[in-house]
Amino acid sequence: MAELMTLPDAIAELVSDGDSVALEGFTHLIPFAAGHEIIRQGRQDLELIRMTPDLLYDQMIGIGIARRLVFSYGGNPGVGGLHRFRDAIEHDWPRAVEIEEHSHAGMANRYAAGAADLPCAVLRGYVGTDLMARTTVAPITCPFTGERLVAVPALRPDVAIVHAQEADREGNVQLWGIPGVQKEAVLASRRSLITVERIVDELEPRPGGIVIPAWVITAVAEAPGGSRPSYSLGITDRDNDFYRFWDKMSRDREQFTEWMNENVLGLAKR
Amino acid sequence: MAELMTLPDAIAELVSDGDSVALEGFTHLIPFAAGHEIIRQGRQDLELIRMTPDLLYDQMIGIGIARRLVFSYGGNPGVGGLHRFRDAIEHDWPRAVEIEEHSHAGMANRYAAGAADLPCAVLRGYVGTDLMARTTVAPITCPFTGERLVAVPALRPDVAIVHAQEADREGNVQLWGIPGVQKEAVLASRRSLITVERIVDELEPRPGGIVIPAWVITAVAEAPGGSRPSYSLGITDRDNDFYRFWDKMSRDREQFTEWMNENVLGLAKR
Amino acid sequence: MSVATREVTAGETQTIVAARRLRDTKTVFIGVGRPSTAAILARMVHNPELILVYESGTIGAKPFHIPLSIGDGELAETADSIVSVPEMFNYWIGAGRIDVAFLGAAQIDRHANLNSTVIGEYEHPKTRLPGAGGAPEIAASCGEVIVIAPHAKRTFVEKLDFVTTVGHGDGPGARERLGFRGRGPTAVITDLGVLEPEPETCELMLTEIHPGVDVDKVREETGWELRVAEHLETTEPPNDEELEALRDLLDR
Amino acid sequence: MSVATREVTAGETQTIVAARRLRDTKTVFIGVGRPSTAAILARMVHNPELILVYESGTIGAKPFHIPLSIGDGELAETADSIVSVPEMFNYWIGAGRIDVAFLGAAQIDRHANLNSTVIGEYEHPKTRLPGAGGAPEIAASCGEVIVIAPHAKRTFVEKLDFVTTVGHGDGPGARERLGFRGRGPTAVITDLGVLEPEPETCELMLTEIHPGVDVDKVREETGWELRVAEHLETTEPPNDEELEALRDLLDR
Repeated sequence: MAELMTLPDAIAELVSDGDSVALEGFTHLIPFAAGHEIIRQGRQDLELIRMTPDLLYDQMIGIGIARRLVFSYGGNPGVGGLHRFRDAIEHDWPRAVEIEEHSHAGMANRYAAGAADLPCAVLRGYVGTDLMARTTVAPITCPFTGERLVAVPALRPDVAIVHAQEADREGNVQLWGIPGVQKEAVLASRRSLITVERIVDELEPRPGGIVIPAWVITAVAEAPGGSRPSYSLGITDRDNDFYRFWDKMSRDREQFTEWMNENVLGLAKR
Repeated sequence: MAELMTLPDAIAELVSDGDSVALEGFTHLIPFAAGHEIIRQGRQDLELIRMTPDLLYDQMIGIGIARRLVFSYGGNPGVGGLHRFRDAIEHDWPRAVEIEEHSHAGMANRYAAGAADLPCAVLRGYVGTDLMARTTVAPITCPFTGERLVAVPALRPDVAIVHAQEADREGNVQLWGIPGVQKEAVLASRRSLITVERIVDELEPRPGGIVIPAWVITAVAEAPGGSRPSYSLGITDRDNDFYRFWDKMSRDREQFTEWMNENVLGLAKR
Repeated sequence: MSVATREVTAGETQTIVAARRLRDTKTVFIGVGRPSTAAILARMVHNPELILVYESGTIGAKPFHIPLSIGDGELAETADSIVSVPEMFNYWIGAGRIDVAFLGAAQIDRHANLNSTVIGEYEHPKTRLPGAGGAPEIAASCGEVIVIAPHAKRTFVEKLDFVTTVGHGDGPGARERLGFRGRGPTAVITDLGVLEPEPETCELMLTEIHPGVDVDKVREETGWELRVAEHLETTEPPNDEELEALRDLLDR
Repeated sequence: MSVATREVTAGETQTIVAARRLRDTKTVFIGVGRPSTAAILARMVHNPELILVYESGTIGAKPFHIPLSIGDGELAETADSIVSVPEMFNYWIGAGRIDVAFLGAAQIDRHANLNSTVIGEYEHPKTRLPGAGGAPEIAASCGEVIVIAPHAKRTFVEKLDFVTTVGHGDGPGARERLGFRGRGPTAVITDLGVLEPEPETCELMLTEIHPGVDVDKVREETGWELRVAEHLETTEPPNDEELEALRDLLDR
């Protein structure tokens, strides 16, 4: 059963150096607060898995705690590129990061296979692209039609971390709005942490509500506003200005480092 | 876009002799009214596809319009067997019916593959059973781990027919409660008919509500009470007494025929 | 009606013994009939935290009445979460998230393999049964399987007419060879007693006998040379709390 | 502000030309940026029934504002249906249910293949771009693809540094050989004109030029020997209704 913990305790208990960690949330419900806590606790050499790295992984990569990145779209949605992600891949700053990239269809099916505890998933994809030679996919033939398909290996992260709107005191979680791959990520992972905007006495069923039962979750932590500058539908709004600000500010290594020191690590301005 | 039609017009237009037809609904929302209309219009030689044939297919088989049956559990849930289904398989009455049977996991994945328009789906299943030699499955090996898995062929019925609580005037459909494989069945089929308890001006989003957009549906027909003796959560209740009654009444061929004549075909009592 | 006034039936004992098995279980997968009654009883008496999972996709259902079908409205109305059938079999059953599965069958062999497909030849069956349903993958993937069946010679057979569901296959190592994750059948609970696989051979052995039942009667109703445990236990009789709860449940 | 008072920009023409392409389209799949603006404009002016599908899982979204991300709250709040990302790619995109997909790219070649992965070598890129996202499967499965890109020599290249997304591959028959269901790119809409694949060769050919643009300018900004249609059309200028709607949309 899910244990209700403070966010620092949950990160301390669930995330270790070297772990493969999937912080998911497809534009919506991105677990920024949990990612920042991982940074503050100084975790190192993480394998970061996420379809859309977004600003959160740009920060984690820029601060140097990522050893490897598994992803399908490394952009700042609607704004442009991710400068820390680029700097790491283009110039190994602050450290070299190994990458494994897929298409969205491939990543989504990798999570689904993980959630079903199957070793792989089968889809139509990748063929004809240069991606095929640069990532882990394999041809597989339909035994009935002979059609050539592509298999992708299941994702089984050590830890999945997602954010949701609410949980009850037993640790049952409800999220609504764009569900992304959060349920698959939680079910595919060995351990899971779900941060929530609020803890309520009882989950009131809602349109579009997806309930993840407490017994498949390792830990639940209250983190109001924990998805900012992303959003939690019905509770907080996406801070689009921050996404634009990040594009300008994060181009410069020093500015970035200073911003992280002040705003995430809580160190005084030099 | 879905066309709003009367149930007779919809059946006349969508279902032809010899078609493969999937009337789905997992205990909940079984489209009895549509099945009865198919019987009344005298369709013949149908391939009937359904995870749980239930009373509806017992009636369609007993009346002699099924050439072939694809299923995974041919029982009267909680009551016992299906006597017309048994009589057809055991004694070819009223006609011989070819069968292809699977496990629930296999059938569910066959629909999912059909909905994704993939030729097959991969799962762990069937191995070690006598079913494997009696149905269409094939071994397939994970190219990453070497694990031996099983592939099942996609289901692509000519027509899917399901029942839902409501539709709007554009033909967008909303159902809630146990969703079964209805969405997969509709998306896997070449044509689709959704019967609904009521047509409303606007679909009001509900907890557990699944909306199937009008543009993937061929026809929508109003059929209040159209799932009886199954049920439509929140609108009608499951008639458990009828399921018990059917177990007694349907054992006898003559009683069955008389009941169908009176209650489905609307013929006078002899 | 007071408990004392009514004899305990063999069926009541069977249901209560099954319910007791769920004392420390987190999640149980159940079909309809006696298994469902036993699981609901367990929530009432032995394990209020027990999570009921039905193949209709209702997770954490809390029925007040015994459902007739696995998809009755009350299961949907009281569930913590409702998922589609493909999700149920892929993300929940196939992934091995369920601790205990209750299964029934028309035929059981000495290695607790099950037949729910046909009596007689497949092509020309004497009796056509409902078929596999979810059983093959449930028995392969759930943590353990508890079989609940009436104890009769035609049910406990030397050889199955059809292997619908693999229990312990042909004996030790069979499940591993087939790549199954779960431990398979750990008990067969009947109206006469309890059979459990003997560890070395995986052959079902009578380990518990219900009060007032004679061992010869059990042997007689078993289609193979039944082995009996050295220290055969007698089932602890249903207590008043269990009986009252069960009868109240059945009267609802 | 009255339309007359402001010059029509090349970008406005590009967006409006893209929107016009959706006049008879049932469903369009869109990423963010200009494609999203064009699709919303099409719903306002050319095709109020147009169904917008975003890869975030929002089907039938009706945004009043131009979303910054493909997952803005307004898309979820106005959608007919919201599905998970696995369902979006398996049941909706992969199954070929979408008629038209708008895609962008950092590089395009003469056969409308696209690069959004790297400029330079993959191992040591000069510029690391975001990557594939949904593009490869979207381009393979949707009914047709319309590429929207700024017309510049560094974008319209002789050879892609990386093939992220297949348009017409190496020419006629390539898509069939790869088993793709969709027709692939039918147009590339730039700020200078419109390029369409010449049927025999699948090579992009300039078929339409925007008002006031010189053909030599287009040749200059294209990294290969650009072919020009025998009967080169001049784009019908944006009309007042289109301009007012677009500017109103951008001002929201």
